[in-house]
Amino acid sequence: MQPANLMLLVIVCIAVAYGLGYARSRSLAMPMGGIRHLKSLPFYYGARAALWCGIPALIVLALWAAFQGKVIQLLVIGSLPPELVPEGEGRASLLLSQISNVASGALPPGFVEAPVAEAAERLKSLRAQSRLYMTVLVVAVAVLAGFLGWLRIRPTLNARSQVETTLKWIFFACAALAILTTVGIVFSVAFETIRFFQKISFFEFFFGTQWSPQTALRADQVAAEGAFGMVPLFTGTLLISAIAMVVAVPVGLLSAIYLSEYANKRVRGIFKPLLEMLAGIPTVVYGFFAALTVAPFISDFAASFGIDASSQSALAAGGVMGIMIIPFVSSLSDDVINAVPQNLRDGSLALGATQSETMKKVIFPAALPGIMGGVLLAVSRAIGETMIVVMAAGLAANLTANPLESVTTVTVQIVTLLTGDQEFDSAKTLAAFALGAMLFVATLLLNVLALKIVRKYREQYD
Amino acid sequence: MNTLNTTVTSEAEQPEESTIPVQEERPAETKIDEGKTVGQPFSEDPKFKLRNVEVFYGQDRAIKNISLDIGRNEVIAFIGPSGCGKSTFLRCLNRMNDSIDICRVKGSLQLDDHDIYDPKRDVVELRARVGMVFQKPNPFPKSIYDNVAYGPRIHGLANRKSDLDEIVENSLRKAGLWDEVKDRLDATATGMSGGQQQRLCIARAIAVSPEVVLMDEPCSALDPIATAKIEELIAELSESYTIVIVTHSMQQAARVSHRTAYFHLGHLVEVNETNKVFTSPKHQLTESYITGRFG
Amino acid sequence: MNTLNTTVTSEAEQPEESTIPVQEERPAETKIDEGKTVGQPFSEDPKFKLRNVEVFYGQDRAIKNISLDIGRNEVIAFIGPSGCGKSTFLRCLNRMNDSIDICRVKGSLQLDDHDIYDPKRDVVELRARVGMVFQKPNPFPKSIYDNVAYGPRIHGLANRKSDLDEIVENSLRKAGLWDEVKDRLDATATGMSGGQQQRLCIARAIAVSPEVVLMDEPCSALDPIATAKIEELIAELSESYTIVIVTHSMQQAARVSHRTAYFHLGHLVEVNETNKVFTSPKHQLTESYITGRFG
Amino acid sequence: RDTISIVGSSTVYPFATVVAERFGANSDFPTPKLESTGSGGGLKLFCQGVGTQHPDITNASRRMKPSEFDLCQSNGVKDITEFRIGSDGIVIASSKEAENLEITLEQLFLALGKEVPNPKNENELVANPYKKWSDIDSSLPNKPIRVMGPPPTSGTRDSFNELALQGGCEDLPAVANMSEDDMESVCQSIREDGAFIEAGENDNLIVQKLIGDTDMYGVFGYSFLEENADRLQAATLNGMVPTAEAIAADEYPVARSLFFYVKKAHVGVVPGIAEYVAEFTSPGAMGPNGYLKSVGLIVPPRDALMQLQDKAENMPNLAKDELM
Amino acid sequence: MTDQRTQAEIVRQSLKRRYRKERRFRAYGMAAIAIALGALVILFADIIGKGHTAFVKTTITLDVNIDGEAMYLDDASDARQMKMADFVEPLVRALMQEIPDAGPSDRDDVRDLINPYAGNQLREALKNNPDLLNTTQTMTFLAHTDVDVYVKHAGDEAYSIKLNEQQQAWVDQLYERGVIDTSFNDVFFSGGDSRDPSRAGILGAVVGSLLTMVVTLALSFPIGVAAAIYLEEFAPQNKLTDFIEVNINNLAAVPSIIFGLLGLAVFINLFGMPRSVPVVGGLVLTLMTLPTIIISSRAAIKSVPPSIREAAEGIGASKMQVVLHHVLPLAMPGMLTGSIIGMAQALGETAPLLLIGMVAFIVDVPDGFFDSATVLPVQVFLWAGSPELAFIERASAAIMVLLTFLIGMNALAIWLRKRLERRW
Ligand SMILES: Nc1ncnc2c1ncn2[C@@H]1O[C@H](COP(=O)(O)OP(=O)(O)OP(=O)(O)O)[C@@H](O)[C@H]1O
Ligand SMILES: Nc1ncnc2c1ncn2[C@@H]1O[C@H](COP(=O)(O)OP(=O)(O)OP(=O)(O)O)[C@@H](O)[C@H]1O
Ligand SMILES: [Mg+2]
Ligand SMILES: [Mg+2]
Ligand SMILES: O=P([O-])([O-])[O-]
Repeated sequence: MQPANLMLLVIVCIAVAYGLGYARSRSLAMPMGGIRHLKSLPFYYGARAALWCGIPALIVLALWAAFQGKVIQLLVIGSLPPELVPEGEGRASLLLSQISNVASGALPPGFVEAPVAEAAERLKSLRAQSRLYMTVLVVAVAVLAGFLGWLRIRPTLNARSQVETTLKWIFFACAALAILTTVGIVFSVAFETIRFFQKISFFEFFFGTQWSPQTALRADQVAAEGAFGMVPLFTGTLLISAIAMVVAVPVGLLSAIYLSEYANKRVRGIFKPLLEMLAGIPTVVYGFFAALTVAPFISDFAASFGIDASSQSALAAGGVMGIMIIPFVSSLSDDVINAVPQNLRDGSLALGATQSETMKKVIFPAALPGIMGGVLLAVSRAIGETMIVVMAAGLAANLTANPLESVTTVTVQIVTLLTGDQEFDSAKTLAAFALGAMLFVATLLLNVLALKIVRKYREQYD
Repeated sequence: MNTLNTTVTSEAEQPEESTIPVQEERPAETKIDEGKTVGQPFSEDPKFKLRNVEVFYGQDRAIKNISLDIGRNEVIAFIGPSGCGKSTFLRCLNRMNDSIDICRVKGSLQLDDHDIYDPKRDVVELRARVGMVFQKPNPFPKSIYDNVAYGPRIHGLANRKSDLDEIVENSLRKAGLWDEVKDRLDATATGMSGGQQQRLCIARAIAVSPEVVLMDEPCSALDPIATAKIEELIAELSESYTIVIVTHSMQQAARVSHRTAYFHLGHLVEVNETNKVFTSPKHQLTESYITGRFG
Repeated sequence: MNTLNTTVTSEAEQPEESTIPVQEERPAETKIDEGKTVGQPFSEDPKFKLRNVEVFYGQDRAIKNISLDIGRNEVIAFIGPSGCGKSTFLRCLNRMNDSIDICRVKGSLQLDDHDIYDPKRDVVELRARVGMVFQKPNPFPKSIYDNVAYGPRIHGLANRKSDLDEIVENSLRKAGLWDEVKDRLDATATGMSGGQQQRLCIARAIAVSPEVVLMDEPCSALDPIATAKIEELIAELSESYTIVIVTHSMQQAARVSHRTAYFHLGHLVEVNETNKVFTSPKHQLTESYITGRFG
Repeated sequence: RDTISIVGSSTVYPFATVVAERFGANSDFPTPKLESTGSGGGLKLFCQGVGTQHPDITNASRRMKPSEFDLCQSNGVKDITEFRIGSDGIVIASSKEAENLEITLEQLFLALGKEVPNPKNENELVANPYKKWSDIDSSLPNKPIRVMGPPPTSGTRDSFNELALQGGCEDLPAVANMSEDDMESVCQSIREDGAFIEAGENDNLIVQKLIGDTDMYGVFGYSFLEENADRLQAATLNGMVPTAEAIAADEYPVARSLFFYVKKAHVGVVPGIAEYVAEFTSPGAMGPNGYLKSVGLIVPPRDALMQLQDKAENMPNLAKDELM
Repeated sequence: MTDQRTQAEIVRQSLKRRYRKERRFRAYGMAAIAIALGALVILFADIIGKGHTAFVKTTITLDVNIDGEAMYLDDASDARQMKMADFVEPLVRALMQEIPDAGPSDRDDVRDLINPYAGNQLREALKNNPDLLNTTQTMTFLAHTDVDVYVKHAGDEAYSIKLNEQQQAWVDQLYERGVIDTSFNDVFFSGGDSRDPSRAGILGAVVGSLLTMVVTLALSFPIGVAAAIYLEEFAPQNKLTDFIEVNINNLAAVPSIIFGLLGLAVFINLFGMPRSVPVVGGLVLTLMTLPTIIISSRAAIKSVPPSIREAAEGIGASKMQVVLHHVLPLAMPGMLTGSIIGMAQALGETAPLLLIGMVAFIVDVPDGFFDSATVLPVQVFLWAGSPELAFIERASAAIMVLLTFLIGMNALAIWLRKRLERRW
């Protein structure tokens, strides 16, 4: 039976175990005068029996499914004539791939050596056997464990707490998994970064103004010696982010103010989701728009004034990125403005202030820290944005503040560095991880700071 | 106009050993006639002249046909159980209800014989004349000085810095806060104690020289000492301002007001001189309330 | 044991025209001895026997060495100013404080001579015996039927659907709600009025046949009419249940309870028969409180 | 694994994709999967070892280097077959709206070399001082030098270094009496001061960026020029315009051959490799009227094609000597 | 009193100026919204303008004489012969007949009007029904991409027409006669990627996206919700939990490309998983969406009012019962909306997938989680990078499809939130 079908069968077993456990607990309870004399509800006895039945069976199934491939491979290879036994892992994987391709019919059997064809037959029969054994074993385990669980049902048994404890452990396992994988993975990037700094000095990376990471691939190749100064990337990133913020902050803020203070409910109900739609559009679409529509437009427009603008001007990428970020600024500001207690608003209005006076003189100053936090969050977004800049920003690591020139960013370079050569043995590929780590740290700091500000600001009113 | 017969249902079950003394003479009125108010709702020299006021929140009628005069330089207290419409009615007087989308006000409301709800009426100017102090002290997160100067500034009441200084000082003096804060006018207002904050809010309100001050449970967030200070202040202010105060504490109403109005489920049941209301209420509901049989 | 001398700070400022009558004889006690309670804290046939109870929130001692008996089928009211620890103390009685991480309970608390805070004690069973009704009505967002049936279901009190139906009907009847809702048991509970919701919560609590019902300000979110209904209900329930009720309304305490306990800043200052507490309080703090001098 | 995995040159990529797609459409085998990694990157992946996780075929726009051959050998990739699939020229292109370059290889070296002879003393090498093309020769455009080219993983880059730069530098007096190694390192070093911009392994990207930027020149294979002939123009190098004929006849100074390499250990294991190679080398694809011609391949002459087909049948091993 | 009068006067005088300011401020707000929405409209208009033509294909309908001799084929059931046969020839002949003024020397020009893969269609037809050999059939083929571009974009500045004058004249002629025609482009929805724009479709990318999303959803939703429940309801409140909370909040804001780096370093290089496959893509996107789902689930759990918890606890429900009976059902809408939004983000995500090889040229529609695949946004990226304008057209169309999905998902989330939102 296929693991998927077997899974279904196990589920059926679980259901049966539940039913039997439920029934048994009820029948135990009846002579005592009703289920109120049981320690737990019949449901929990059933669930407990189901757990007893299901957990071991599923563990066996998972283990079997995980290891059967390896074991079968060993068996198949072990039974090959000695001259065919491959040396090395790569060869083995090839041979196995060949055998399984023959077995699945992708390669004609006549095309390969006889022992391989035989091995393919063996593979088929082993797989069939494995499936049979697996089915028998899993069902046996399910039935046996389920029976044991069923047998141990007593009115005094606290099935509820057992079931709940198991469930709690399952929840715990999920939480641990979610957190450990993420944390563990962060460490692995840190690891590559450390390797990078074993090759390139800290000082050069942080303060160098030269970025030409494309070092020689082979010993006998002549290429750049490699300059790993991230300053131009960083300034490029900042330039584009700054342009984005110049677009996003006023537009986002003013829209938020308008929507939260002036617009009536209906208008708000229409425009807010529309604005938020800007955040839902994939960045690749913005990149497409920036590269194919906005950038040419800007360079043509500039040319009509006799100004020279690069076709990958920071302005195009930054401007489009700003549009993308508008909803971040606006919804965060909206939240913050709404969090300013109504009584401040009332206080001002009751003195005879107009709405805009109230907004400008009371609410905005009060909300400013929160808005700043929101803007910082948006900045961290802009810094980490990839697709727009990959598609619309340049590749040249120019050190410039002219928005009409082309600059490159940290994220663009990460992508560029990792296309082609992906062996983690050169400063070049490792540099991508170092850049990634810097990006990670920078956005992290911004976020922590922003969250701190926002939270502190909230506390002020709570 | 339909007549609503509300009897106090809990009366039957009232435990016998109630310890609150009961008036000897039983009040005459026992039911609510919509639009009819027991006592003296009208006055000779009214600042506010309110007739047949109704307020709706969407479909709900929160204020049911209330007519009332508020006299010049009078302190009137609104009392009544929670949700009876005291705040709602109060907020009609300077149109603070405008900011609630679903709120509609009907009837005639006049301040000095000018209609408050006239569509052409300028709310900003109205509110400059009818100031308001809220339940929870709500100083702006600015300096003490800026808080008080805020109103005069936006209205352009002072031409020079020295004028402004004077207004601020006068207002703080009137609010009885000057001595406590004169050395730290630049400190932020949110750092003050609750009672000080509330007095600051009063100072802020009177800085624009309003004619009327509305107060919605101004002491409910304060401790007894601060409350006493505010009450004292109200007594002083009553010399130059008309004051309307909502309170949930009958004791407070008794202490500070000239007249008291008792609200019940959107009706204005009884209005009278304060000591009359508390010593010989004319309406049975009023009596039940002030003797603590409900609420 | 340290002695705490608390005098009523607001006394000096108390305005003269207070209208609440004052007792002729002044109470004897004027200070709080920790652990000492004026009046009759103990009873002969106690349902709860509480000795030297202290409750900490982290470092803060919210309940300070309180000893009290709660008699069988007695209605006892807890009164006192806000934050004095009424709710905290109440919630010890069915270990609802367990879910607050920082809360620790010390002392001996016994229900029918069994320790409530015994680590081996099953909280689920305890709470099935000691039901609770909260300040704000909190029905589950389910049908009326399911609300009442929830407790019996999780405790396995009914074997058959018909048993359950019976329990639900009985509970709703006892809560005086049956006639109002019998035709719409499937309607969702959140659509009912506040008073109905609160009665539903009481029905839900008594559906698991508890021996004690704890009520934490059960009427504070209700209008007077609904309040009256609940009070009526409490009177009926007191025949078969022990009831502990926290209330901020002295009038309510006076109406419904047999004994009244007055809390002050975590101390149990005075416990006595209700009419005694209200007519001749033994402690000066109690007197100040019931005459409305603070709180 | 039952799908052929191909990596390597971005120059060959457009041809290989067409072949792969045809192969998938016209045979029962699945369509091979292609990734454009650059010749160097591809060979590196290719030589990483045998086994299903390593690619079966790599494309290259230059010949395998002996060092790469050694890498292959040391990783157990012993038997490799080489296919030379036609010629290609490296072009220096710009948008049609830009000023076209007419340049000699020497001038090109002066524009892009890292160290060039001092304009005042031709025997001394100094860091490249030229900022504008016209600084080198007044006949060149009065524009900043900005050239976008491939990174070192690219075969085009290698060929460009060897053929164009070294071709323009070898005869300079400053390097004339250097050892061969030193000369190589001088002649093949590209300046790193921003005048030369390393784009990734995406020639299309370079094409796109050129179209919008009239100051920029780009280095890539001839087929990309032909594909975009309506929008791009090519620089004249040593007086030669890159045309199919000139490249095929090796008259264009930076003409080179294109290759792909097959890992023989994978033939017969991953289904379809032999058939794919056969399709690639069939006259329908590479013949004088083959479909590869229409996508810009400069196809090999008839006798070379015949040899290729023989090779496809026999798959002879590549020997290191051939690469020397 | 007089003082008050003058005050009132001053106030009244200041009003005009103040109301002007008020109006101006309002106008700024409206302008801001107009700018934001204007950008949205321009973006949409631009993409629709660029892409709507991709939904139309150009076809040639011919009476094909399936002449065995011309095709070197005398038995269509013989697989060997079929392999060698020339299927293009009959098509060229048929088209030559439609163009009387084309002489034998124009053969190549005529052939270039037909899609290079048109022969495959004929082969399939013969394979399915060998009896068609030596009959005449009316068949509809795709036209060559150049013809497609000419028919759709003749006269459009942006497009360059690659047909020569002669061919253009023929196409005009044939178009008038209805031999060349345009119809709904089903190929776009049923094909995989192709180097030939007229044959390129998004099915492969859509299926790839689907497979990736299945992996992401299957992992991130249960794990995220379970983790949120544990953290919110069961985890002891201590420094560690705080740390985890901070961590998760931060991970939600980490740039997506970092997750690509992680995927490359961990799944591919460390665990040796294959490149370009949906499983790895799904895992990477799971890591990316997990924090989002955990955060929104925790927020949803938090928003369940404590009164409900207390109510249940007061009756004697155990912690787990409170969670499963009350908290979870009430929090579910919030969790679902959070998850849908997380999934929508994952669906539109490109950057991390570039690093794990999902940018390969893959023609076949993937049929498993371990089959090489690409996803919709990456397909957009690939096409957008192609110099042929016919691909730009398709990239725009693919964007339209992608946006339809995303707007659908977001609308679903909004609807769910509106529908199931409860107020206490
Ligand atoms: N913004 C609003 N929208 C809808 N109904 C409202 C609103 N504000 C008040 N109400 C309703 O109007 C009625 C009167 O409310 P109001 O706040 O005036 O009562 P109140 O007497 O001030 O009570 P309290 O003593 O609790 O402040 C109540 O039933 C209340 O529910
Ligand atoms: N969860 C908690 N954490 C920390 N301190 C608490 C908590 N709950 C209550 N307290 C503190 O314990 C003290 C007693 O609170 P409690 O809620 O018991 O008072 P109360 O008498 O019920 O007041 P109220 O009439 O306002 O309900 C207060 O000082 C309060 O601040
Ligand atoms: Mg109010
Ligand atoms: Mg309480
Ligand atoms: O063809 P290349 O990508 O190696 O230049």
